[in-house]
Amino acid sequence: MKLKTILMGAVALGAPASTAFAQAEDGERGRDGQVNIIYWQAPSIMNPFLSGGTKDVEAASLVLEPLMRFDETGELVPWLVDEVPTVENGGVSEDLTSITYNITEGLTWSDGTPFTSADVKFTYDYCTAEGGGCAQASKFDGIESVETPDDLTVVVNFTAPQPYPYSAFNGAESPIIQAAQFADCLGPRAPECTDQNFMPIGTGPFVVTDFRTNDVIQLEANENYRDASKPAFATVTLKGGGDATAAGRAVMETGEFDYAWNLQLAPDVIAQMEAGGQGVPIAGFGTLVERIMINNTNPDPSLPDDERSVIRPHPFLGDPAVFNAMSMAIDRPLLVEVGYGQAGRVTCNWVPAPENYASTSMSCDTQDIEGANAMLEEAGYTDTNGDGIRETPDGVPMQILFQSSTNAVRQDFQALIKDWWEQIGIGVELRNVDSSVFFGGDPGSPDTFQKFYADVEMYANNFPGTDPQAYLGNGLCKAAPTPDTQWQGENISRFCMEEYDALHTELSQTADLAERGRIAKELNDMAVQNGMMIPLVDRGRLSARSNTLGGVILNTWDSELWNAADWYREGEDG
Amino acid sequence: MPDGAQAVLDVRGLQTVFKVRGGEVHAVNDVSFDLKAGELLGVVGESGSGKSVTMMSLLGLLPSPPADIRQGRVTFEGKDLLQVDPATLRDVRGGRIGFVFQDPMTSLNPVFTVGYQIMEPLRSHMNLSKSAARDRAQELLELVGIPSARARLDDYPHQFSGGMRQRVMIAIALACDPKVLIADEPTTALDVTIQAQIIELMKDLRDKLGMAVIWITHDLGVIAGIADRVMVMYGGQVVEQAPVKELFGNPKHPYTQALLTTIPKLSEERARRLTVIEGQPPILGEAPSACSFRDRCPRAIPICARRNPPRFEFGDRHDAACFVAAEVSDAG
Amino acid sequence: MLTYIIRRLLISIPALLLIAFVIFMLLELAPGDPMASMPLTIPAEVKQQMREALGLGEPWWVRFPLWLKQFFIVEPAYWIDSAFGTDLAGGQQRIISFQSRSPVFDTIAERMPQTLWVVGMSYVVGVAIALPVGIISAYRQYSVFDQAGTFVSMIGFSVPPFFSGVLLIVIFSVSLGWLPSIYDTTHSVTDWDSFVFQLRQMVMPVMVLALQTTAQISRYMRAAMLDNLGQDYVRTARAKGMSERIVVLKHVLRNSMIPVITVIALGIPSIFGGAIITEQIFKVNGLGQLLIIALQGNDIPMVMTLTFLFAVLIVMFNLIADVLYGVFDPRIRYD
Amino acid sequence: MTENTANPPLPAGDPTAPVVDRNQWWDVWAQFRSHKGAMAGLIFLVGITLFCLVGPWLWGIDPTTLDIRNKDLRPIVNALWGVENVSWAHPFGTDNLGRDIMAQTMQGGRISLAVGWTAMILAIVIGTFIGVVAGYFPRLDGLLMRLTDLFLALPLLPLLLVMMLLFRDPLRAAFGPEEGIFILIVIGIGITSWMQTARIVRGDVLALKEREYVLAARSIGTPSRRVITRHLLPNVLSPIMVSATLGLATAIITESAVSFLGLGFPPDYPTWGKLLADAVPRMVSFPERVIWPGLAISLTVLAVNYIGDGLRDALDPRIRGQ
Amino acid sequence: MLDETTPLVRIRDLKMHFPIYSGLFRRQTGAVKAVDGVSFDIQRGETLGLVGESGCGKSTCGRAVLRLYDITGGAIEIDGVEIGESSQSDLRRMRPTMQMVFQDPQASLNPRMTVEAIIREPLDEHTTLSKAEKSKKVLELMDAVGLNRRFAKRYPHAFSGGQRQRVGIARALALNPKFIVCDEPIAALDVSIQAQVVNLLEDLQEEFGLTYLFISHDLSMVRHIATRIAVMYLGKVVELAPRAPLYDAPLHPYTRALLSAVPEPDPAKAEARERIVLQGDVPSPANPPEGCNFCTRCPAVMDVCRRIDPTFQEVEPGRFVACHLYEDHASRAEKAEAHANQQGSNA
Repeated sequence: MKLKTILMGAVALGAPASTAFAQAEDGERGRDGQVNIIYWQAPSIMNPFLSGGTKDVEAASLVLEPLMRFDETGELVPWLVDEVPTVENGGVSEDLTSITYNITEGLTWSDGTPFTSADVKFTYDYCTAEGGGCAQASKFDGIESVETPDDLTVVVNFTAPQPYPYSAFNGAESPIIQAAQFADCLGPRAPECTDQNFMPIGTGPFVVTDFRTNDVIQLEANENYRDASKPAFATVTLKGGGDATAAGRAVMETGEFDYAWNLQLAPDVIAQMEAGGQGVPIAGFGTLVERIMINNTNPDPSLPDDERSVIRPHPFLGDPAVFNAMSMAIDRPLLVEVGYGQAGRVTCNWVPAPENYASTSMSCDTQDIEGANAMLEEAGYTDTNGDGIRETPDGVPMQILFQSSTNAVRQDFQALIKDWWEQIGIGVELRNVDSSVFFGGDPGSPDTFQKFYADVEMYANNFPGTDPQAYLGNGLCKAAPTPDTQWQGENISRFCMEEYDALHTELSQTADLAERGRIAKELNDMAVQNGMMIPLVDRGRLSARSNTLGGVILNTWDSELWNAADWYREGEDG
Repeated sequence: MPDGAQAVLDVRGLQTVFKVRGGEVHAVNDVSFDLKAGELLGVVGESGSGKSVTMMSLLGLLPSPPADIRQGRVTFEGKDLLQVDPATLRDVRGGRIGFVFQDPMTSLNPVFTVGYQIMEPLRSHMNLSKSAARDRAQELLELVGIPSARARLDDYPHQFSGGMRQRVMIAIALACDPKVLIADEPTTALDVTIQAQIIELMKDLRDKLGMAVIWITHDLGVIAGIADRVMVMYGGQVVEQAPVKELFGNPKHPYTQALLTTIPKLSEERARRLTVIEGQPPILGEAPSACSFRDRCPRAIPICARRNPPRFEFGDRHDAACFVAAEVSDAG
Repeated sequence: MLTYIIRRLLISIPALLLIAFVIFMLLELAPGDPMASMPLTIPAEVKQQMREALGLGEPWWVRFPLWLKQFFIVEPAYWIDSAFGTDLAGGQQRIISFQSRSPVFDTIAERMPQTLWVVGMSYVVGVAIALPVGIISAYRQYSVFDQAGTFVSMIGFSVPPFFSGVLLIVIFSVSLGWLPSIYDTTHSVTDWDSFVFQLRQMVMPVMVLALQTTAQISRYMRAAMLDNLGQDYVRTARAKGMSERIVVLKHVLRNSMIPVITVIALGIPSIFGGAIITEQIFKVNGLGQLLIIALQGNDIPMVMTLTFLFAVLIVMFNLIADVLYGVFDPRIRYD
Repeated sequence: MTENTANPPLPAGDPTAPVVDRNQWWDVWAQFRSHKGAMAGLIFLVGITLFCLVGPWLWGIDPTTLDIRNKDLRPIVNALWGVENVSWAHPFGTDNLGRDIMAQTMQGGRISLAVGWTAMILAIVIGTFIGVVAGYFPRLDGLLMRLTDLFLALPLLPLLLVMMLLFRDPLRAAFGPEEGIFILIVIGIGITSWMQTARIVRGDVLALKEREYVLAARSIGTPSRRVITRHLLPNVLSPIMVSATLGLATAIITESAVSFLGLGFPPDYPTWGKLLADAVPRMVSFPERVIWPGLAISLTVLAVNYIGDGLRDALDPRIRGQ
Repeated sequence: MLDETTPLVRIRDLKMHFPIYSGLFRRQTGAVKAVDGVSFDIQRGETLGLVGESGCGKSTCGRAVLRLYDITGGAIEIDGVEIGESSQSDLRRMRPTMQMVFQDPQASLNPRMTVEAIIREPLDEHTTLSKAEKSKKVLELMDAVGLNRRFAKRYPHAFSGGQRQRVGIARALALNPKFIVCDEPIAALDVSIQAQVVNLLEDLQEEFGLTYLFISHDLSMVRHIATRIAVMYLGKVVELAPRAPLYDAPLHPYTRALLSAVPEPDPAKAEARERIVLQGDVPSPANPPEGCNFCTRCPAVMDVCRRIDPTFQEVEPGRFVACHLYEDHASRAEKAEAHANQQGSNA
């Protein structure tokens, strides 16, 4: 199987990184000319604080950099600072209420001015300014103040102890912007600063020369980049638009592009493209889990908004016999084979990684239709009218609406799962919604995954960085989207358990890593076993690079372009 | 009358067939006639009698398919127009033989100026320069009696009235001093007062320019006023041919006779009933093997149903295709 | 003629206002929210503030006239300012895209070149092929050429571009490697080589689109030619001894072009509307793709502006078509 | 030669028996039959319609049945390239989830054709109604033609999106998920494609209105209602039928484009457009999966177009007369 | 029942103007005066010929008389009923009395209806006969106009021009009308067929006691069929007289010119004839000349003609003419004065 080699390749690329770096360090900046990157979702803005879209965040990461990044293993690595502040090295205060960053000396912005702690503080001010609509505002939650004792020191003070103090200023979603450039763009004026938002000044390896929204971004090497031999490429073209198939084809079959982002394609399609010989797929695993969310409320369209999506329980999906049977009926290995191949693996967990937090208590590798049928039968769900669909003891037919976003692999999954569920006597109606609408969070649309006007829905979600505390917070009662919150909220299932809430509070007060791991695993199991979701596949991120593009290290914890400074052109034989 | 003058146009045995779905229409059958220099030949017949088709066949103006000229010889200036190459035929058309059509409303190209349309044949047949052609066009418009001719050269056909348009058509036909002018029902679409104007004009022009004219019409009144000689057509054939006075005074063919009596005359006392030719014109499905008028003929005899009558001579340039008139015995 | 044009222009004003209103209300009815692409982590009240900042808090009867003012007064003012260095606009609020936060018209202007290059060129190519095909098909009605032309143009009409486009890519980009599969919108023509490159990257999208244009226009051309070939004046031209070439290419063509030119003119707005699917397949990121992305992102100002611009063009080219009719057909004199 | 060549030959046989003229539709049919392309098109259209209507009933395999262990079967290709052990259980092969492609093509055809026909009929009905009313009643003409312009200026996609969002749930509740979407798509296509018909019909009605037989009907005292139904409608039938064939083709194409953009039917509800769009990414590996729906769409549209061409000729008395 | 001596049709000052709109706001800027103040009577059983050149308004006049148009002004009285102002629904009840035969037998028959259906249409609209009765009536009508009953189920395209015109006549006869407007019924027919149709019309008139308004441009044919003749020029009747005096001694210069322009189908007489060839074209009815409409082409034009429109008056019993040549001096002077006053007041 070719895909095996991809993974091997990816791992292999990670391992001899030092040689790659060595090779890259040899030459002058800009020696390798042009690199072409294709994102099938076109970036619309270069300011991650004004857009939550991955495409925008990643495009911006070529220019804007955070203080620290997550590397390909999910570990924090210092980027603009000297070292990762910890309690051990005194960077984090013992009471977990403040963290101190020491900025590396001599850093400059691409316009040549020095990078100082004032810029970091400004970034905080910018995102927390009234009316600015900062998309990353939650990263700055709990921060009391940001102090700048001197040009190279930043102290972040928290209102309460923070066991995980790294969410602000770290990772691609929270980079540092230049105070001088954005000074006039605070608050409500933020969206109007077109030049700033399209051509931000950064510390990264590249600077924007031409930005065409939703189309193409052209960049050139940052003359003031801290490493004189980097980046190896003089110019970058980041093309957007089209579809994943075309992007994969452009890298692996026609060789027009060097790097294609996030190819959500069936394994046989990827394999076919790889046969084109111009490039290879690369994959890496993170915390992304494809799952089926179970609606804990009653989505009957005849009910008013409040009752429909919040208050009234679902007529049968709340019964463990039902959701367990539904889970048992699913042949997860087959799903992996059909949808992701080697870029996916079976998972029974909400939090599949990192190892410290990944539960191992559950197993769901094998499909058991008979068992599921028996379980339903036993719980009193029988087909009383002989139409092939079971009824609940109160006579409600077990007919469900199963929605997902529009995506070839998801539609295949929907078809397969529908087939299996119908074998256990649950009638399924499928619906697919365009992803921009589905994930849009638009309170006006009935089709968002948050409104969840369906019985079950399938999508994937993950968390940035390596700490699952906030992610596990998605299971809290108060996080349920309701009409009162403009349908905003992360607890899509409206899952609500007092025990869970209590345990989560405990997690947020625990600093010990092992203990945090234990609690997190318990939370994970609690949510899955009580009908919040049916996890399906732990999805790897699959991208593609040209055979001649060296230095690529696929990183699922940060921007895929996190180390674009290290990219270089390999010889034709490479 | 230029009796004995040389024939400028000589047509022999012309046969034209239209192919239609499920068969053929024999529109013109064995038509022969000649035209002397300076002569005005009137051709009379009802619609479908083949008079227009005959004239268009002469110059290859029928679209083919469906038209197919099966047989015949058309001698003009020593050449057989049915055999010559297309380029020569084009030179004859418009250059040596002019054509005026029935409907002046549709026969002029609506998107070109009148001047352009007159100059077009001048430039291609006579190789005149643009300004010379323009001068000549102006002359022609003056000739056909269009006031302020120079200015009107730049007008479009729709800016002219029907009579004026027909004058323009005549000017185009006369552009290259043709030897023969064929006028296909030139006044049918016009009002009587305008028709009178055009008839007067044509008479003048013929006298002035001395060309031979073929005038096709269904109106015996028009013919009587201007023609030297008349040819009557029926069912795709020539049934009678005679000098004009002879024809009107002494018609031989029953069809001609009937035709002359059916028309109410302005100057005669009103009859209680009009004379009527009963029945309908024939269908020209196949080559005739009998007299095509026999079904409507009050004097038909058995032989008329068996043979197609040839043209019998009745004295001075007068012939008619009728057994009865020729007093052929019914024995055959 | 002038009165006619002025009159038509006057009539189009209420028509356009009505169209603008209908489009506005359509989008109003559509449950769209510009905050759609914002992550869930943004607190609801912040989103509400952002919504108000975008002017969404007001009822439609406030926003519609405001929008009209922006479209008809402010935007042209900015345009004049940038062209002549004046300062008419005086820093008034322009129409801002919800997605990119940049002025909508700037984005549209940015997209115009590739749309014109590809879709416009395909229209030109399509028409250039269609006219001779239509002429020959009509002149040789029911000939082999006519039959083949009919067949090919119908194929062009019946094959969806998302199929023919990908097929071309598979053949010419993947298998043969002759042509690029992805259109480079930043490419600028400076010398011969870059011109050749531009041609190469245009070939496939242009052909896919031109096939459809050709299919339609050649049918119109054929029908118009057939109509005119049977007219009396054709016989007159032949009787004047004109060669077939002049008869067909001058007399008949000139008349046949009258209806065809209006059809061509009426088709021009579709250039600006872009060819959504073809643009998507070849990544031409023109106006069509802009519309789709804006629709998906609930970028109401962008959708509104694009669709209305499109409506303006349709109305305008309707007028142009009528005027052209008058110009090419001397029989038609308005007034 | 002027007209009037058509004199009725006296029919042979019983001279007192009433002569029933060949209905002129018989003439139309005779002319139509002589158009080879149109006949081929008609035969194909009837064939494919039967294939889609009767096919599933005979074939008996449900298009949504998954048979994952038999996925990616391609008997035709295998047979062509000489691979042994070709299984003909699925003659067109199966897709990547083991669904029978022939059954899907049949089912997809049912929907695509149904969408095409209904949308076309809707467009024709609206277009004819507006066209006739505008042409016949001068008072309404200006208003209706402005309305036509308005619809011409309305973009299809935003309209469909908006309709989708506004009416999907009520329609789903009332008619079920597939039928609801079906109604939406049909209406969406229908109300954005009637304008050409309306314009053509209006033009023809304006011309016909001045014809003497309409005047004759008015001189008899026939009310407008019956003038329209008796004298105008039958005589604008030929342009209507021609635009109907074009409309059918356009509706099928539009549905496929809408499917391609992901706005169409539920994912397990195949249409030709969706089958084609789904197969495009695997075009190189499994070209036959593109070919079946692609051929079905193209040939149907081609057939319908040829039928339209044939009808145009057959309904044109000038051509028919030849 | 009205007494037999009152005219069946009485037209007074009939006007049919078609407005012309122009300018920016489509104001009415003028009118095509297709029929501009026409008056005549038609007695029961007679045929009034209406002649004139194309565009003179004779067809419009015929249609206006039957109220196929909403007329601009004037009175139309048919069989004692004033219909000038009637609504179309009231007119519907009057329709059986008055019928029309059209010019183009091809265009006046719906190509998609059988002959039977065409002839039956008036019966469907106005009678409550059973189907069988209607069929019987249709066949009788076909007999009456000389159409073979066997062809009842055929479509118009299968008939020749003359036969089609018979169908049109049968349709007009279906409701036993009293008055028929024949609008150029023979203009589109071949010479040999024209006579058939004219004879048929005459026979029917005799049989059913019909009254005709016979519109034609063919003066010879009108002379044959009409008892009295009205000559129209540019929307107005210029002369109205019984047949014999009109043809023998036309009064109006236009009538004279018109008659002299008719070709004489006898070469001997044709040569001898003195023809009056009118110069120029008919002016546009949208923009008629001032004074007498004919003044631009009249061979006997006088000064007064260019200023004053002559009145239509009876110069001899039964002979009406609108020409200054026949106005007595007194009335002319009076009019001139009135005209001058008018000019003066305008100035």
